Amino acid sequence: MVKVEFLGPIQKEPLELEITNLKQLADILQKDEELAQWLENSAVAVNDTLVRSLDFELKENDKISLLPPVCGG
Amino acid sequence: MVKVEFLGPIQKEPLELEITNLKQLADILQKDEELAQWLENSAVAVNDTLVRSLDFELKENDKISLLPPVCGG
Amino acid sequence: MLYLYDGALDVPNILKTWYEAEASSNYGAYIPFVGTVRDESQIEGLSFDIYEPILKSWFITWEQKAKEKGAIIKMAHSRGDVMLHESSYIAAVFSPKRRVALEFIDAFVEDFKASAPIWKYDLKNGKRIYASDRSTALNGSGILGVKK
Amino acid sequence: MLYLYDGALDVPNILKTWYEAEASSNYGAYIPFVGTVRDESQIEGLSFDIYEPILKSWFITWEQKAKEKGAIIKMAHSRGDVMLHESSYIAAVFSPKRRVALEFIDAFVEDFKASAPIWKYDLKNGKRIYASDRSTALNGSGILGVKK
Repeated sequence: MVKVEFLGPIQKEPLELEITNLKQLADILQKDEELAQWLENSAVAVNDTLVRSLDFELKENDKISLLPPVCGG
Repeated sequence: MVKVEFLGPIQKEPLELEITNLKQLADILQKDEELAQWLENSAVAVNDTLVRSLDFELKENDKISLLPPVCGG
Repeated sequence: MLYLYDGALDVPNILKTWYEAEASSNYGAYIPFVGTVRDESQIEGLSFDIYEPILKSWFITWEQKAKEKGAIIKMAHSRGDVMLHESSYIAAVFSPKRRVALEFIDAFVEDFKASAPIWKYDLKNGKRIYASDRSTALNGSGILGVKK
Repeated sequence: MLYLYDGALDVPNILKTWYEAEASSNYGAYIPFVGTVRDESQIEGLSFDIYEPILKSWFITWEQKAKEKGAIIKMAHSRGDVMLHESSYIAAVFSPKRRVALEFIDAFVEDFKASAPIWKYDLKNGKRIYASDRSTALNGSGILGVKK
């Protein structure tokens, strides 16, 4: 099982999912209409490291974070 | 009469000279061996405005300043 | 060092503390950048969310870049609400010589704006409204989106 | 504004005074540059001569350039002796947005180094030795020299 958390302005509770790669995550999240606006412009981190490709295998207990557009300062 | 002052590290007392242009000033100062090292790398101001050319007429009571290389900060 | 505070920053105190901490480190140049909330668009202030784990690792990579130049960096940022004319952000560089410091503060602040995992909200009529128009998608964003 | 002091600058106090003076001016970015005397070449400190009339007119032209960008500048400099790890120079810019401030502080500090009528001396064994190796001839220098 992996945990998925939604950061900043994405108003959504964390999910716990039985998946083994990010392609599966994309398939699941794309079915959630609330998330449509965020998937196109959010970055993805696995265990707090940004990943740039869906070709990424997940391990048990991985933490996945969605990071929408930022504006510090 | 004009007054000539030497700024910063140029160790020389001010001069009062009866001259009407900067070419005359150059002729006089070039005869001063102490100044040789400074004339090549000093800028000239007349009444606190930098001038870039010897073609500059002087008026009575003008103040001429020699400014050697700078290093503020 | 990275310092996070709840609410507005005490800018004079932070600038003084950092200056004094490096007073004997033999850096010739100290350049802080201070960001202050402007009165514009009828806001009452701004509010910030920070994702600390990734902010900290981003900051560590910049500390390493600074070290390669013989420089050090410090940064302070607010969490939560910061009202008009209060300050929410200070980034600073110390380096032996001025050119490194002048170039580094620019690159550091610009990458902060593009990469730091911080989300900004306008405070308007007591509500917290995501500043989507001023926000920048992180590098690599969109991989979960529908392929076109 | 331009401020000249005898001896070292009280950096925390100057940074605080300037910050507070512009606290309600609605500038989003404040960038001070602080120059500190480094321990190098066995010096005990530095010493400065300033020619104020031309420094003031130089500063006024930079105030005008700042105004054209919607920004303001402030500067403080020491006269006389400043010992190791003390500070002799602060230049600062305030502007509504960060890009103007980041670009302006760089151009302002660099032109200061090239153009401000200030002379620097090393303090060594109690003597004041002109820092000729670090000094820059002003634009237009040499017109009184022998034509070659």
